[in-house]
Amino acid sequence: MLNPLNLGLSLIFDPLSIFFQAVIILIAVPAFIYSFEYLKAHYSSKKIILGQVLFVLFIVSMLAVVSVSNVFMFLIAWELMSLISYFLVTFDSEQEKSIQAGTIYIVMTHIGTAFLIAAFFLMYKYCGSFDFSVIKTMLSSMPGTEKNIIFLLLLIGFGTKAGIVPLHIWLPYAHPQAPSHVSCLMSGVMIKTAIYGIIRFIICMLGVSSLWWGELVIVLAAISCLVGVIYALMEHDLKTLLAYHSVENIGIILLGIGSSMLFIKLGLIPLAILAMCAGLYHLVNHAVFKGLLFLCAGSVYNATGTRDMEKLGGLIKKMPWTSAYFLTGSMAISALPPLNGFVSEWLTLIVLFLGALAVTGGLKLFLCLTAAILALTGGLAAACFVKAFGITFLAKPRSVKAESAKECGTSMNLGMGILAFMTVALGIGAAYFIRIIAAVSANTLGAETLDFTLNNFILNPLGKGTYLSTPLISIVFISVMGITLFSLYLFLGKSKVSAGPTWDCGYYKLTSRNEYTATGFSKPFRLAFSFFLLPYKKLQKIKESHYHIKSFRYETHTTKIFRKYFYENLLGGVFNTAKYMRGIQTGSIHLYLGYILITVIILLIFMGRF
Amino acid sequence: MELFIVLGLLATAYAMVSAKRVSTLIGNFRLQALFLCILTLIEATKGNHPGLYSVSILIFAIKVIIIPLILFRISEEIKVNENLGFFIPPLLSLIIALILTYFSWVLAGMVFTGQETMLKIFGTVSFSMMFLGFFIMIFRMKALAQVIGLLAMENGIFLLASASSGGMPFLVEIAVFFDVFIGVIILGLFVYRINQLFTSIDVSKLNRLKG
Amino acid sequence: MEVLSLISQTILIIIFAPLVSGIITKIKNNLRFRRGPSIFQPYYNLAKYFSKEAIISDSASWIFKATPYIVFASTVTAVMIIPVFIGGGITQYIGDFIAVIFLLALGRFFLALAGLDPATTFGGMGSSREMFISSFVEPVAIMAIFAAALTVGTTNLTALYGIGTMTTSLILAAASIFLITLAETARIPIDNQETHLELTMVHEAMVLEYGGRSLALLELAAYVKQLLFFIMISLFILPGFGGLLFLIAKILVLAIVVAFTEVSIAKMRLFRVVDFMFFAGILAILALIAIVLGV
Amino acid sequence: MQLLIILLLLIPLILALLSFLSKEIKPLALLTSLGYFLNLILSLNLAYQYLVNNTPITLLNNSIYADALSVFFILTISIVVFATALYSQSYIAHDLDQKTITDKKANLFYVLFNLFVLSMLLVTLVNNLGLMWVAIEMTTLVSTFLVGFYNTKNSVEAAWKYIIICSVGITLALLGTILFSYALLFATNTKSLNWTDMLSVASKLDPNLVKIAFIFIMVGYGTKAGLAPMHTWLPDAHSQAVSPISALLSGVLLKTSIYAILRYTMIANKCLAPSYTSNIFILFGLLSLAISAGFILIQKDIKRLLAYHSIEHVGIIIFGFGIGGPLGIFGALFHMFNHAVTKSLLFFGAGNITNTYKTHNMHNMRGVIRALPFTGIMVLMGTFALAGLPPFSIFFSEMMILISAFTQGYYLYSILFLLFVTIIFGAIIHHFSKILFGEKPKNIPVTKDPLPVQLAFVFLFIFMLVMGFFILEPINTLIVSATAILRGI
Repeated sequence: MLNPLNLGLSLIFDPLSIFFQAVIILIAVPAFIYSFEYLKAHYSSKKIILGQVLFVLFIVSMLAVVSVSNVFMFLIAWELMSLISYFLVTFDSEQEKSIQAGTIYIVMTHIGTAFLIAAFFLMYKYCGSFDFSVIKTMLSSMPGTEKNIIFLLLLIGFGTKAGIVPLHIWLPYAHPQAPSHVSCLMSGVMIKTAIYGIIRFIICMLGVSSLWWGELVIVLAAISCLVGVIYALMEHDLKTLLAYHSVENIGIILLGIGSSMLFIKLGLIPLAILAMCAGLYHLVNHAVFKGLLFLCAGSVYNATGTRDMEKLGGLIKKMPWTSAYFLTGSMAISALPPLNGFVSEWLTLIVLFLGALAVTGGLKLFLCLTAAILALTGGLAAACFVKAFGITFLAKPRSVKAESAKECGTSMNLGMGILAFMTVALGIGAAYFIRIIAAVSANTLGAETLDFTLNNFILNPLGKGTYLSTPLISIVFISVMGITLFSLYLFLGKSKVSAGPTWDCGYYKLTSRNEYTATGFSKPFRLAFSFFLLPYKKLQKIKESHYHIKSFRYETHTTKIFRKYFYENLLGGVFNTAKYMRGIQTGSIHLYLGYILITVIILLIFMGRF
Repeated sequence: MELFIVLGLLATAYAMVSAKRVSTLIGNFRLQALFLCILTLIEATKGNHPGLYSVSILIFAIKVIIIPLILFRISEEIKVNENLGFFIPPLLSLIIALILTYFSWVLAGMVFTGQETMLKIFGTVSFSMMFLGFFIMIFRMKALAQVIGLLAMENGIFLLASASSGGMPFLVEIAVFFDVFIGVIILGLFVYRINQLFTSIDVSKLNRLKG
Repeated sequence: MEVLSLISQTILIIIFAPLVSGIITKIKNNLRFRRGPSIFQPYYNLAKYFSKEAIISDSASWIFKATPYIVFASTVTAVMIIPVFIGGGITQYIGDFIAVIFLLALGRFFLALAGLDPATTFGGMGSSREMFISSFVEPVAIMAIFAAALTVGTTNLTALYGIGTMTTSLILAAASIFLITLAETARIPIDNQETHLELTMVHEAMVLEYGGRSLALLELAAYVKQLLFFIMISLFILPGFGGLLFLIAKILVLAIVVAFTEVSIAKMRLFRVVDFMFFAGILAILALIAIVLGV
Repeated sequence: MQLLIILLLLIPLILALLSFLSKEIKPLALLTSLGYFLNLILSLNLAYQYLVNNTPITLLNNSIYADALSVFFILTISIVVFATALYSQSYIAHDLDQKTITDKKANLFYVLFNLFVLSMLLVTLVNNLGLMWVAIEMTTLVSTFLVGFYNTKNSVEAAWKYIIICSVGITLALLGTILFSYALLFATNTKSLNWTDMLSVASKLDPNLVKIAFIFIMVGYGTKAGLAPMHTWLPDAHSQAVSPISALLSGVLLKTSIYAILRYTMIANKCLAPSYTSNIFILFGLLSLAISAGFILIQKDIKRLLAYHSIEHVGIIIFGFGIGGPLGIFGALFHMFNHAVTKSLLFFGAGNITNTYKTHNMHNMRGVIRALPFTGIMVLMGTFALAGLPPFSIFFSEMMILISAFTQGYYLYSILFLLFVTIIFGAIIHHFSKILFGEKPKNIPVTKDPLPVQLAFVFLFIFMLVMGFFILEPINTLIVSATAILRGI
């Protein structure tokens, strides 16, 4: 007899897997190029080798996750991926923060995995096999209750990895703490493997059996969007901010996927394909622009040694390339035309619209409100990135470190450049890519391929007379700009511009202390969402003597309600239970002997029950 | 005859429970061992199990003579406070002992279903001896009391073995005796060490390791 | 041919956009029993700005310089999508209703960045407030647009021409868009175009550091955006009547309503804006409910 | 074959005699390592021979009986003992250097060590259940001295608790043994304590009697195996013992008691409905998991932490046996092997760490990877293995047990199992990431591990890692046949 689990390395190469493999490689290559110089700036040569080995292993493990065709192998690859990324999160192993982040990360991941294990083994119980295809055929005859339970288990399990609110708490710790090229991969790709899991296990294998599945996913996605972006707005740490945006974007992706689930159940297959297409397209886009942004944040960290936006500023002049890349990424993530984020967000809105058109009653309203939340998210994201880009790169430097920043070298620039190029290309060439992704989605849903484009330039989802063409927008935009410039020059001549100091209202000198701060920028939002953020202040008077106050120290914080009211209570409960439990082991040998006697007597009394 | 001896065994067990001083405890234990030895001898004379002669000699040598001697020596040498140290008062101890004996009766009833009453009584007494030994280990503070409690448990089991199936195979019997003997010596050594390090053999003071 | 008419339509809108603003100012002043400037005053202003020299802060970067062009271009691109006299054809291929919102967001994004660029407190404050307000505008806009689009079955604006009747939902959506317009065009009660007072400034704070040609372009873009919103509202109200004269009439009515509003109510505190937008949102939701109920 | 077994038992005996007679420590230590290397080869050979013949080996008039289960245990013991012998070589040398122990004491260590191994091997080989009891009691008596080796207050206290509690437990087991023997006498009128005799007529035994007897066996040997709530001696003894001995205690001693329980389980299962033993197993397994989870969470002492982990893993093993099914029992046996290997490795690591940092308190340990690079990495790997992450072998055995639990519909138990394992996972990662990472204190020198220690680590690590990818064929086949035996096929 061989190994009782019958493990073999069987791979699957259907369009869905290939799609995810492509995304992984797409992001991994630039990140790898970037890493050479980035690592050199921080670590010893021994550690660089370790880092690169881990990095490659990380990529391989992610590829394995999306390639295996056996549930148990999937589980192994999944855990390996978590383990390797844990090592990468704790790469700066001297820092307490890294250790803490790593612990939170891997524990949360493991909790998620526990749910996955339960789901997988429940599946195994009914199917008697770990093979994807066997499970798929066997699951069709599964009773509804079990299906619902498996669905919920899978959703929680994958949701933890994806960072769905309220399971997102590890993201803002782990992503910023890893080296930037790793954060790029973690945020860009790793959390997407959870989306892969949701598509593969829930949509492909389990099959959507109730309407509320899709609705639940959409609601969770909408909450994730909002919560993610609101937390991001409050954040001053560049990488933490980006990490919260990952929560938001996972929400947007899941809006697509969730709608797809909804439409599958409703029998609207073309719409389901379109919805999944929107989700997958946003997945690629988010991978690209979030990767880009993390790399840029890494460059900033490299150049200035800080990630705190309040200490940055004016970098656009010191680091022109990085700032240009960051701007590209910011525009894409804020869904500004003609970049890729815009197209996928537009597509998601269209999906919701077409869905609302096709369904009736409360569901119609539900989808419209979801669209509104998506739009709100978009607006808040734009605000957040105005803050992120504006405070970090524009105006005057706020610290000496920022003042002495230098542009990063070729390899880092190349890494960022590739991703920036892809950001633009995915936006302009949207029609071309969407055609491919539509084929992937159709294949995943087992339906005929649909084309959502008019030609290679114009999108036309489901032929409802709705069009979008990023190339046309770009052409119009650029020609309007060109014509304006040209005609102004033609009629009015060269513009007369002279440089001077910023108007200081008669105050003698404006310094960087007079600039608007990130905290100030987000204050309106903090107040508007105070019911959720629960902000509090700390005012400390630093006194020289009893009468004279030398200075004030003012801090404002927000309460992370999920952490405070859920996780801390949970953890506290577990710890308290453990502390009470200590009473068992008091050190008294008499008590210990007593346990044995009592055990014997109880077992003898209840013997019949066993 | 056997019945009297068996009841004697039970009586010594109760005497051990109510004993307040280390020397009383050891004395009672010796008495118990002696009863056991006589019982084994009676079984041997019945001729069913010839190995029992040597076993009874072994009991006499080890349990009646050597072990009590060792224990007495220890208690003299380390000049312990004679008081055993009670967690619960003697009266309550006796009540609990009675409950344990009743429990033993029930247990013996379950073990020896459909057997002659004599066997049931044997069973009750041996279970009682065991549980009372256990009781002494739990509720008496002195290290020596625990050693004796353990030996009393052993006695109970020995009684059960000889009553139910005429004792264990000879080789096993010897090996068990050997083990018990070595065990007592090792325990004795540790009693010395505890006395050395903790300046008392009150094991309730051994509570440095917890949590 | 189609392209040519599209371009001429766009140019017409650009040309007439300042006039609408002039008219509103005139009406406002008349309502206050003042004479007010001529309705062509915006043109005079623009002309002056165009000819003026500009001083650019030395802490500003290329973003600051490029922003006017980007804002202008994005607004004009949005205009191109809106059907005015001509619709369908090439305009509809550029994008739809939703794309208009996103194009305007593009301009706003850069404007907000430009506000932060010259290292002044005012600019940053303006940016912060602008982004704050606009982030609440967007969901309402999307819901209103959805309400309209659900009525016609597509987000393609041209289709709005196709229906000749008013529905409850369209009216509600138009009302909600009107409230948005107030916010987007820096009108009372959200913003005040007429003052440069630190506490109330939003739009003006962002463009405070601008001068000369750049300022002219920004102002022009603002006028165009205003007209764009007016046209959008008029598309919602009695959409079937698409004639040019009728359109002008509708815009004039809107101008009067805006002027009345501005004169009759006071500016809100910044944080009341959320409530204001919530109200607009409720209107939009009502529009959606109307559609669900089939009224 | 018979010769092999005799040799297996002779080697520790000879080594014990040699240690008793010899005065020189260094050659003795080397000789011990060599001896156990030989032992390892012999046991591999035994496994091979067994696989070829596939019949139980009997010796000395059927009083020594080795089937697949025994051979599997012997192999496990040999592997761990060899690594321990290697490790103790430098551990004792270090203690001698530090003058914590004298030469005489080092000699004593080796005498006891060898006797300890001998008694453990005996447990797995004897057919007579009474003698098995004697052998297990012998392991207690011998190892008590090794627990109280340093003669400090703590270690003497631990040793006292160890010997008293285990002796009481063992006494209860003796009672169980006698009841089994009475059941046999009562049913068939034959008087025997041989396991084979008992098994052959097991179905005729009085079920009620067997039920009572099994409870005494379970509590009795369970005490020695470290099942909650009889586990109380375990953290004390394991934390106070000499580190190589902690590895042996945790790695294999606990398992020999489980071996004894298993032997009785086979008899009981033939006589009773299997649900009886399996329910008791599951109860004890989950209780052990729950209690260890709580204590692991708030533990400060590194060796106590590992000791509580042993309770957890014994719980998992017993849970696995309770769940049953081919996969469950396979998993439990496999887990036994994995835990033996991994836990020994970690105790070695903990020994090195406590030697370097001169404390057991984890709050005072930082930056172990910096201070002890090799040990640090090994402990890191061991931690993840112990926590149950792939590619390390424990993951696979845990999963097998879980799969079996799920497929048999023990949902509640499975969920509880998952819950406790997850809590423990969090706790162990929390503790170990704190001590392994970070900056090392200034006063701690960077220490390179001596060669034997490295060898011991690598030896165990290979098993830990390789078994994650594929279960080595002899072990696989052994476990498969042992599973068949346990299931009574």
